[in-house]
Amino acid sequence: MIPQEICDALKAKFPDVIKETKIEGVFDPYVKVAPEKVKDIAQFLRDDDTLAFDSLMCLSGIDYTGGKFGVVYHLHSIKWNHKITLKVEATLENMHCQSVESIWKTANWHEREAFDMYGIIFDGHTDLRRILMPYDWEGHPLRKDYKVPEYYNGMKVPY
Amino acid sequence: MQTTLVQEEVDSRPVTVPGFSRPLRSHEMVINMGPQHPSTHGVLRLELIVDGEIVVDAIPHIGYLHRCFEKHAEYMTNYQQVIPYCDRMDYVAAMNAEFGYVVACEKLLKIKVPDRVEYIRVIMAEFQRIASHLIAIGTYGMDIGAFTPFLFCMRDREAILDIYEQTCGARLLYNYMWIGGLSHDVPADFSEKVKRFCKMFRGTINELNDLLSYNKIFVERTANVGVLPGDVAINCGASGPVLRGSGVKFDVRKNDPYSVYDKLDFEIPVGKGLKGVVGDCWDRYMVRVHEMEQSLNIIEQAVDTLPPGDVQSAIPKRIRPDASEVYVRTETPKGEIGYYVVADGTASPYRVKVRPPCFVNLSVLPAMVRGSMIADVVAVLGSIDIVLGEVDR
Amino acid sequence: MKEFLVNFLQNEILVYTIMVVLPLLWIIPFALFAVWWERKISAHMQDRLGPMRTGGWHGWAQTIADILKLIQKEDIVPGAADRKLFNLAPYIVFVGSFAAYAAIPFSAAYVGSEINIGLFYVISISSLVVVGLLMAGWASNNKWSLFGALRSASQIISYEIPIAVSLLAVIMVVGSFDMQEINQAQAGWFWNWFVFQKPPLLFVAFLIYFVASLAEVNRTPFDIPEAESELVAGYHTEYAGMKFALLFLAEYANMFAVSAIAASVFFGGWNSPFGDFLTGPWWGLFWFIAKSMSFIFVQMWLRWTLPRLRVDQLMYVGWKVLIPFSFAIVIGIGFWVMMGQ
Amino acid sequence: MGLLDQKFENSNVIVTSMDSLLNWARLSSMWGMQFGLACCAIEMMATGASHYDTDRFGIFFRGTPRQSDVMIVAGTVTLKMASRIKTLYDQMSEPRYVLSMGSCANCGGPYWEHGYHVLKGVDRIIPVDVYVPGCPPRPEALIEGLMKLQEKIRSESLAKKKSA
Repeated sequence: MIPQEICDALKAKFPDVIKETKIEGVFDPYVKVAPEKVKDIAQFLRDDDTLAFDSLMCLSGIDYTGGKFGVVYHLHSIKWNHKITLKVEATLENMHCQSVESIWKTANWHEREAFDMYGIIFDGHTDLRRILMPYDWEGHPLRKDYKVPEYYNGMKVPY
Repeated sequence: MQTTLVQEEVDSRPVTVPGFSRPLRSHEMVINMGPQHPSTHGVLRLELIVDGEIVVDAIPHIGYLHRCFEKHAEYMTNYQQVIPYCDRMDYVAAMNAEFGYVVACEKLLKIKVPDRVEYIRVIMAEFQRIASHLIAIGTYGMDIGAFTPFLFCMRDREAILDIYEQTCGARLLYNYMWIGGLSHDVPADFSEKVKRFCKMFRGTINELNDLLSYNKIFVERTANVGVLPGDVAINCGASGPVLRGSGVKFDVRKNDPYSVYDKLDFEIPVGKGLKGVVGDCWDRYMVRVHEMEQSLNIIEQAVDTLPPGDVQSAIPKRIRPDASEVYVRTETPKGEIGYYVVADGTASPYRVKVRPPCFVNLSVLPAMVRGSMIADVVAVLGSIDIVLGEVDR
Repeated sequence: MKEFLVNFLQNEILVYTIMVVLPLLWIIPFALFAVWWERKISAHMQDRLGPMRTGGWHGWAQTIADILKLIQKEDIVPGAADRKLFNLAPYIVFVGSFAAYAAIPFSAAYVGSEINIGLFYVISISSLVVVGLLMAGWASNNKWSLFGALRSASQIISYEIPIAVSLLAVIMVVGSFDMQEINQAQAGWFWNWFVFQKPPLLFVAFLIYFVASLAEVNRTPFDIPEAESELVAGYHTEYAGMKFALLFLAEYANMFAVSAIAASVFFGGWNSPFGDFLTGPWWGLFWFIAKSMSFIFVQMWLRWTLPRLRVDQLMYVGWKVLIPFSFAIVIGIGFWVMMGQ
Repeated sequence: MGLLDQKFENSNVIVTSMDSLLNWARLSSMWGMQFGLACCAIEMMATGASHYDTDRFGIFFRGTPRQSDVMIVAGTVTLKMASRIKTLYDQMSEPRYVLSMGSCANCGGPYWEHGYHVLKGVDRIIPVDVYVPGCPPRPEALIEGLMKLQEKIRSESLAKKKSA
C-alpha cells in the first residue's frame, strides 16, 4: 500500500481523531493523531489485514520547545513492506499518551525511555519506571530546558 | 550483595523486599547478576529471581553506561561532529553505527554519493560485521565454557583491524565515514589484502565449526534453549540474528536496501532448527556463522567492482539541511539500527533518536529465560549479543 | 623404605613424620609448576606465549611470584561471613586432598602408609573435600558461592559412585584393596596393565573412571562449581590471599591424586612399560610420575578445548550413563573372574 | 612503632632485599579484574588475547575483586555505575592498584561537557595509580601503562609505605 491509501484507510476508520496528514514533501509520510486514541489506531493498524503493521520500528519522544512534546511512532509491515509514521502531541499541562505496549511489545522499553527522558506518561503501561537514569534521578534530561544538577549522591556532575 | 532469603510459610503471600522489583515467595531467592559479572558483556545488571537453579523471572536493569548520546547530538556545533559519538555507541561495530547516521544525513541533504564511496563503505561495513560476529561468537564460546575459540576469534579479528588501521589509522573507533564521503581513500594494495584475508578466513570458519559449532557439548548447551518463536520475535521488535534465528527472513539490506546492497548478490541465512527447535540459541549462533560467510561473498564482489574516483568529491562545504526529518534504518551486526534525525534548518541536529538494536533485543530476554536454568541465562544472553554502549547510549 | 629408615634412624615416630612430609615436598613444587605448566600449555594452544618475563626463561618463576604475592595480600573475611567456617574451610579442603597421598604408591619402595585397604581409603578420604567446599560456599554468605558449593556437593557425591564402582572392577580382578598389590599384579610388559586386561571391560572401566575423575576435581567439561562465566568464581568467590592460594593448591593436588590413581590402578603404576627395562625404586618413581603427568596433560588439554555442561546434563551423565555402565562392568568382570576359576 | 620505623628508614640490606623480592612478586603477578565498562574494554580484551597477550607479564583476569590486584577502569564511568566501582574497589584486598584506561576514565573524555550522566574522571571516587590516555588507547599503550605500574611497584618499599 502506498502512504496515501494508508491515510485514507485510517481516515475512513477514525474520521475525527486524525488531526493532520502529510504525504508530499517529507521523507517519511506521517499521520498526526490524538494522544488518547493512539491505542485504538495502533490496534487497527496491526490487526487489519491490508495494513498489517506488525512491527514498531521506533518510538521516539521529542521536545518541540515551548512546552510542546511529541511522540513519534515509526511503523513497518514485514508482511506488505510498507511504512507509515504516527505522530502524537502532548503538552506540558497534559503529558499523557496512551501506551501501545500491549500491541507491540517493542514499545515497552521505548516508552519507558521516553518517560525517562521527557516525562511523557504513557497510560496503561505495566511498568513505567525510569530505564536509563538512576531511579532517584530528578528531572528529565533530554528536555531542552534541562539544567544539569550540581551534585548527584555527593558526586560533582559538571566538569 | 546481601543474601535475601525470605522465610515464610510455603503458601504464604508474596513478600515485598525493599530494593528489589518483584515480591518474593518463600522458596524464591533473588540474585544479582552484574553490573560486574564475567558474562554480562559489559555493565548490564540482571535481577534473577530463582527457585533453586530454575529462573523464575529475570529483570534487566540497564543504564549503567548511559553516556547521553542524544544530548550530545543536539549540542554539537555541526552534523559531522556527531559521527565520533556514533562510533562510541556501538564500539564493537563502529563502522556500521556511523554508516546509518551518514546515510540519514545524506538523505536529509539530498546528496548522491559517488559509487566508489558506496562500495568502500559496504566493504568496510561487512568487514566490521565479521569482526563483530567474531567477538560475539568468541565471547559466546567463553560463556559456554570454551575459552580457546575466543582467542582464535580475537586473533582473526586482528587481521581485519590491520586493514582498518592501514585505511584510516584507527583500530576500534574510526570516524571513517563522513557525510558525503570518506575520511581516507583505501591504500594501494587494498584489493590484494582483502582477497588474501577472505581466502584465509574461509578456512578459519571451518576450523571454528570443528572446534565449537558442532561440538556435542556446545550443541547440548545451546539447542532447545531460549526459544523465541518467529511471531513473538516480530512483535517484540527483535532484529538481526535474533530475528533471523527465529526463522524470519528479514534483512534491511535486502528488504529495504540502502547504499549499493541491491546491486550485490548474497543470501540471508535463517535459523532452521537443525539441532533443536527453530529460534533456539544454536540457531542464532549459526546465523552469525553463516552471515560471516555471506559477508565474505559481499566483500569479494564489492572489491571486484570497486570503481575508480575521488572519495571526497561529494562532501558538502556547508552542512545545513532544511527543516525536515528522516528515519533511516540500516543493518548492523546486532540488528537494525534506526536514526530518526530532525533538522530545524540550523547547523546542528535538533534531535537525533537512535533505535538501538540491542536495546530492543535485550528487552526480549526475560521472555526467553523464564523457566530455564541459571546457566541458560548466560547462554541466552550471549546468543543475543548485546553491546551495552548501544543499549544505554 | 620404612624398614630401612627405621634401621637407620632408630626412631619410629621420626620415620613416620618423614614419610608423611615426603608427599608434601612433592605436592607443593608440583602445584607451583603445574599452574605454570597449565598456563604455558593453554597459551600455546591459543596461539599465545603465556608467562614469558617472570624469572627469565619462559617465565618459569611465574607461580612462585603469584604465591609470594598472595602471601602479601590482605586477608579479607567478609563482614557477613561465618568467620569460623570461612577460615577453616580451605584447610579442610587441603587436608582432604593431601590425605589421599598417604596410600598412593609412588614407587615400589615408597608408599606413605601400607594399609591393606589403600584404595578404599583414598576414595573415602578424598570425599572430605566436599565438606570443605560446602563450608566455604556457605560461610562466604554470597549467593554465587552458595550455588558453587551446592553444585560441587551434588557433583562430587554423584561422581564418587562411578569412580568407586569402576575401581571395584579392578579390585575384583586383583582380589585386594592394597595399592602395592594392585601395582605388583601389573608387572611385566605394558599389556599386563589392567587397562588392556579383560578387553574391553576394564578399558571401559578406565574411561568411566577418567570421566568421573574430571568431575571429581572440577575440571572442564565438569567445572560447573566454579564456572567463571556463570558463578563468577564459585565457592571461592570471596576468598582472597593465602586462603585462596590454599584452595588453588588443593585443586592441583587433587588433580594429581586422581591422575595417580588412574596411573597406578589401570596403567601399571611404577611398573616400567617394557618388562625389566629401567626398573628399580628410582625408575619406578619416574614411571609413576610420568604416567600421572600425562593424565594431567590430558586434563589440561580437555579443559582448554571443551565447553562446559549444564548442571542437569551433568547429573544425567553421572546417574544415567556412567553409573549403569559401571555396574554392568562389575557384573561382567564378576562372571569373567568366576568363569576363570 | 617509632623505633621500628626508625630502623626501616635507614634501609639496611635485609629490608632492601626483602623489598625487592616482595616488589618483584607483586609486579610479576598483577592479576587484573575482569571488568570492562565501554569501548576500552574491547581493547583490553584485545590486549589480553592472542596478539598482544598480557599473560606474558603474568597478568590474567579474575572474575572476582577479592583475588585481583589491578583494577583496569576501562571505559566511561557513569554516575549510576560509580557507586558500584567504589564498592568493587573496596572489595579488593590490599595491596591494590587502579589503572585508569582511556580518556573517559581519566577525565570524562568526549563526554566531559554535555555528559549529564558521566562521571568526569574515575579519580573523583577512587585513587588512581596510572593514567593511560587515548580514546581508546591502543593495546601497546595499555601494556605501557601496565609497565609503568610495574615501575611504580618496583620503587615501593616497606618503610616508605608505612609513612605514606
